Amino acid sequence: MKQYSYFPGCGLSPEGFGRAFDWSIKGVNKVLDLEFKEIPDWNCCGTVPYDTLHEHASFAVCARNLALAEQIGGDLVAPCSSCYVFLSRTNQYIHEYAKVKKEVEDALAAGGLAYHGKVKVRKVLDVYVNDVGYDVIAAKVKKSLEGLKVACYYGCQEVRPIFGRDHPENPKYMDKLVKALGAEAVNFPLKSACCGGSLIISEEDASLELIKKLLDSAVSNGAEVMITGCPLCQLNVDAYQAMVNRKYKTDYHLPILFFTQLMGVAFGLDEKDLGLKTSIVPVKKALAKFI
Amino acid sequence: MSFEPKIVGILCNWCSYTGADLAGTSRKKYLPNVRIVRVMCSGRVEPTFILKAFEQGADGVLVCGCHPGDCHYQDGNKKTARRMPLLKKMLAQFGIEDERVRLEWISASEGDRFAAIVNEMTEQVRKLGPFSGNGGGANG
Amino acid sequence: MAPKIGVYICHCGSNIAGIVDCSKVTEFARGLPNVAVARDYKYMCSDPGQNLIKEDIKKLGLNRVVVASCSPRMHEPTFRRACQDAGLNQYLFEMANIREQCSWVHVDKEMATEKAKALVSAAVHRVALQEPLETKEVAMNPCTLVIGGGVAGIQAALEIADAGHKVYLLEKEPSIGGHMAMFDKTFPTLDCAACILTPKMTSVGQNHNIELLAYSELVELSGYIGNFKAKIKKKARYIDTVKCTGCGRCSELCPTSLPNEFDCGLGQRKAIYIPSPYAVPNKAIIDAKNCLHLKGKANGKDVCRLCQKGNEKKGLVGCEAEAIDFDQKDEMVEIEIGNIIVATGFQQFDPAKIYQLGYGRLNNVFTSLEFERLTNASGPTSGRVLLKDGSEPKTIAILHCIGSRDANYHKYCSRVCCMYSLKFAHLLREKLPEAAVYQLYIDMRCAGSGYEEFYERLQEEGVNFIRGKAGEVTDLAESPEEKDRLVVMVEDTLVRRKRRLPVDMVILSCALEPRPDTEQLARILTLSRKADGFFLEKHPKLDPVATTTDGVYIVGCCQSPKDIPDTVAQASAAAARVLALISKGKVEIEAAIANIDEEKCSGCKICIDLCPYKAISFDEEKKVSRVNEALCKGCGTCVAACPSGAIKGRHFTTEEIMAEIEGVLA
Amino acid sequence: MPEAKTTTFIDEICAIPGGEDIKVCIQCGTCTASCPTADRMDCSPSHLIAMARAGMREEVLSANSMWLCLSCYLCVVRCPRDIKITRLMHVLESLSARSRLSNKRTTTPRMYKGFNKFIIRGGRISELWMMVGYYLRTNPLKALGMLPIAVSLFLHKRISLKIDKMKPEGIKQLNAIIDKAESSGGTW
Repeated sequence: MKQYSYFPGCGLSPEGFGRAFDWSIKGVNKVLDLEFKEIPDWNCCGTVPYDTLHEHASFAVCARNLALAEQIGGDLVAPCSSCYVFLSRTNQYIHEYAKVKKEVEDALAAGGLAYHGKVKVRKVLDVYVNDVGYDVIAAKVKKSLEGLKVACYYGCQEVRPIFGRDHPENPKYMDKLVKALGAEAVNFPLKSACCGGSLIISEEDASLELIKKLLDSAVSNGAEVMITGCPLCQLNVDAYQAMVNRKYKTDYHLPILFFTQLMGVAFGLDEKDLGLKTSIVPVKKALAKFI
Repeated sequence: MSFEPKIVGILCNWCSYTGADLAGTSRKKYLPNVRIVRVMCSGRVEPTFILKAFEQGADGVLVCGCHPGDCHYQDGNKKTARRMPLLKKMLAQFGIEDERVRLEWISASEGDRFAAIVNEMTEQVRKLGPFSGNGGGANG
Repeated sequence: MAPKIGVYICHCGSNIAGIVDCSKVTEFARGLPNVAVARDYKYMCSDPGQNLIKEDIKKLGLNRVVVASCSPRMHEPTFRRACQDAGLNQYLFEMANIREQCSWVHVDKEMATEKAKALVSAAVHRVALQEPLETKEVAMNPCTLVIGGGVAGIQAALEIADAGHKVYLLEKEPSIGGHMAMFDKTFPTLDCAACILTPKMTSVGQNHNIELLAYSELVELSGYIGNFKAKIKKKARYIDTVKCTGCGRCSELCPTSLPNEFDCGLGQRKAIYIPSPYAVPNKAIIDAKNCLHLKGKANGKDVCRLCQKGNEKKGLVGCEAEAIDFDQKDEMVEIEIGNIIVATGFQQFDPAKIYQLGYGRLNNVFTSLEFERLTNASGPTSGRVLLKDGSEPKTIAILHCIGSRDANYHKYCSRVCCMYSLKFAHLLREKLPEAAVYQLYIDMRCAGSGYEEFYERLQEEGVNFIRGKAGEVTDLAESPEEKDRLVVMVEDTLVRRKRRLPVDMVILSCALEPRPDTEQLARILTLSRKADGFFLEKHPKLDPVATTTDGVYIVGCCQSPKDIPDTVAQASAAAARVLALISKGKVEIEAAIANIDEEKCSGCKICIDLCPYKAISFDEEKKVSRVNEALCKGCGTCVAACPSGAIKGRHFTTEEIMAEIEGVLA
Repeated sequence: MPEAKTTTFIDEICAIPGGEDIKVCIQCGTCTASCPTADRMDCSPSHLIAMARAGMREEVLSANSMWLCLSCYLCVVRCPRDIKITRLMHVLESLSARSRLSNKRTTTPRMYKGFNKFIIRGGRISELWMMVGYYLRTNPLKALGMLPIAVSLFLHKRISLKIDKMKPEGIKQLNAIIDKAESSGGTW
């Protein structure tokens, strides 16, 4: 069994809005024989707000998690895109800027910790397709999702700014996963466009406009469900869909799932374990054939 | 004042020496600890040159040639590369630390890289301290 | 005779003296062994500077000279000549590089001065042991190889051939002409590319001094300046070029239909075809990958051959010249030449790499080269600018800097894009007066004779200039007027507005980049390349067409992106250099080569396998190795490897190098 | 004396890791052309850079532009000078907040501040309480408008009244780290 350290982040915490992502990851891991060891008493990565208002401490708070992960060993899996970006960015800056390294070391020392820069931060999807592989995943499929039309919504921070894993604007690896599950990935030009992120709160109009564009593009291309690997993307497109309909006089009912939930369905896992009911736009109808 | 290591740089004429010149023409600043000796090809470098350098009080030796495949004489640099491991063994027996001898490929367009390597190696050797030739060496 | 050394420290104005304390170094030099005189002077390379040396040699009877100044790659020849003029063998001269490798790279004056002393001491120690050498002269082979049949290669070949010397013109493709042959007009004069190039192409075909090796590649090179041997592969064209009359009937008969490279795939050709209307040589060629017969032949079947047999049903006879030869094979030829001119040109950047620009994904996004064909009277649309659906565009956007000035692709500016983009705009205004034309640029770079004037002319012609680089091209409409069109996202940085620009056609002004085979060719010719991948010239200012390999020259876009005038100028420059060498008739060969002491040689033959030039042979009678002085290039690999120390690397003897090391540390 | 000002403001920006990129911008506008929210900004990202380099400190730091940055990094992957614009925006946000010039028309700073309180206090975020806090601070009526979403989230077990907190010793350690980091000065 391959082991990783695990940083659920606030979104996937027991009380978090993306907890279904956490549940379905655990379910899928059982099938794929993986173990994610949660970092003990981890803290919030700080994400954009902290980076902007406390840029010194923002590196330090991320480094605390990295230091704790280092003690566990293995790559660190951070499902939330924002956590992923900020944790790996901390690694990068510690490496590139001596002054950042120094400050972070001092700060950690104040908390009785040390980080030696050994932790590689990964995304769940990255681990699944690159460490496990499409063929293995396909082999585990119990109920092929044949005929299901899926829009793969990567979101921005799944592919940016970190390079190497896939094309930063036209990624394909979630599409390939969908194929491995037997379903069809529809053409979705906005696959890596932004959903508004946390600005849904402070810049509602701007964000709603972006969410509408996503829905327009996905539905007009025949998508029956949209999957994503980012809790914030999922929250925005799911929870604010009604608001979009109200504002733009549209009538969208596009279920927004975590890709792990879709995997779980294909692996024949119990829907309760996948938290399908936590979706605000009902998913039952779209997946009726498979559950 | 901190210890200023003396490093002898043996550079091939076509790629590395040209690269070092480029660092100059583009006014790329680097530490003055490396003194360059020019040979036509890194393939000309004899182990005895390196021992001689240490015997004469060098603290490090930097050998540079063209990148593999770019050698002006087809593959002289490969022959150097092949000699290196052997030489390093020998040096170890003389008590010369591995970091004191370095083989690098520098192309004619890599002035910046040459400067960077010089600085890096200088600091490395500075850490090691002066070469005493203890444990033998040519003068031990 | 005991060494009597003169040492000369150059200030190079303030270039050296600004950092290095030259008087201190001179003082130091006076104290060095065997130094008879040491002086410093403002500019040693100047006449008075050189005269200092000459007079001292004569008056003080110096028998060794050291100059501490710039890099030997800069002025070693200058000072060697000075020594020779004063009757001192040039190999008794040594240089200390205290500019490029000292004053220009260090800031601490004290330490720089110390280093300069060390370098001078090294040279003094070394020069004392140096021996006089006689350079041998060998005959210069008057034949020249020109690699690449674009405008650069054509120009160089014609100038040398017209001077009455043999030229082999090597071209990878089935016809010469290169990129220029694909162009419609040329900026800023707007004369038609074909009109000025095709006459040159024809005269290449007719010139008796030029042997055209089309559809051929260089595979191996040996020898040295004046006496190169080149191995060339003539790829099978399945046509007897002697018999073929270029009538083109074979193409009419061929049943296939394939994308035409010459039209960037916008037009069609057959599997047997003549590359272009003005191809030189004007001979057919068979595309083996797509020829039905050759494909069948591969699995033992005899199919098609319509081009050969003709088509009775249609009452058409096949090739009457009987030029078609399905059994033709690649053939190797060896030629001997004295000089080589490399004119391999460039390749266009592939904009499909920039996903957001939609090339290859969205209809009606074209590359600059595709547009050249689209607007060319001999092109697939006979010069009509049409969209994929056959209609005429009403709005066209020309996007600058695609792949150049971009850290993600090429950092350099491709130099010609601004100008050819203006040319495109002019052609569009001319052909589609009703259409709106936009130029999306970062900076207009119009440096050249008549270039800025051309820019102004285009402004007068009513082209819309938007200062901003396109961020994205999309087909996702957000308004009725955008429906079923392309939308270019750009910031008009002069009014600081983000704009969505609805257009019908997008032209991507693509970068010029090194050809993919540049690296391989660099190896065959032992050339260096710059960080950007283009061939490296010997000196960027003073020797831009020569290379570090004597007898090999680089011209045109294989050296860096440039326009046609600059390319032609370089071609002529290289031709002149070659002609000068030919008229001299002789070439000095390196005297600093290996020499074997037969007494010491144990006959182990290690050196023989090591020598990259097969310059060492074995004398079976005496059981010793011997160096062929014409072939040896003095790399010294054998010297370093000889177990019995029998091989001496002249001018780089073990003693000399040891002395230099000793000196540099003294 | 504008000159002096210019240098100091640029230095201020360059002092923060990632800020130094601002020097190499060629004002091509690729960032603006790629930005999903550029239309709503007082001045486009590239304009902001130009103004910063012109030393227009107040104008830059009081603009709403950086507060509209979604951190989608599209500009970063497209920038021909490889400038980390997103980071640059965060740098400007931080300078703006520190110099108390934050734009009044955008409520993002207040949202961010509320968010950060949670990290210090509990080490973790609670979407619900953060939103509640935010709307009460900015626009209580809005809170009512958001009620349906809050409720549906609640009904779907997406948010809870409970706040997920770290263990006390963890929080102590975290705050020790934060205090140390903060103490190392407002600027680098």
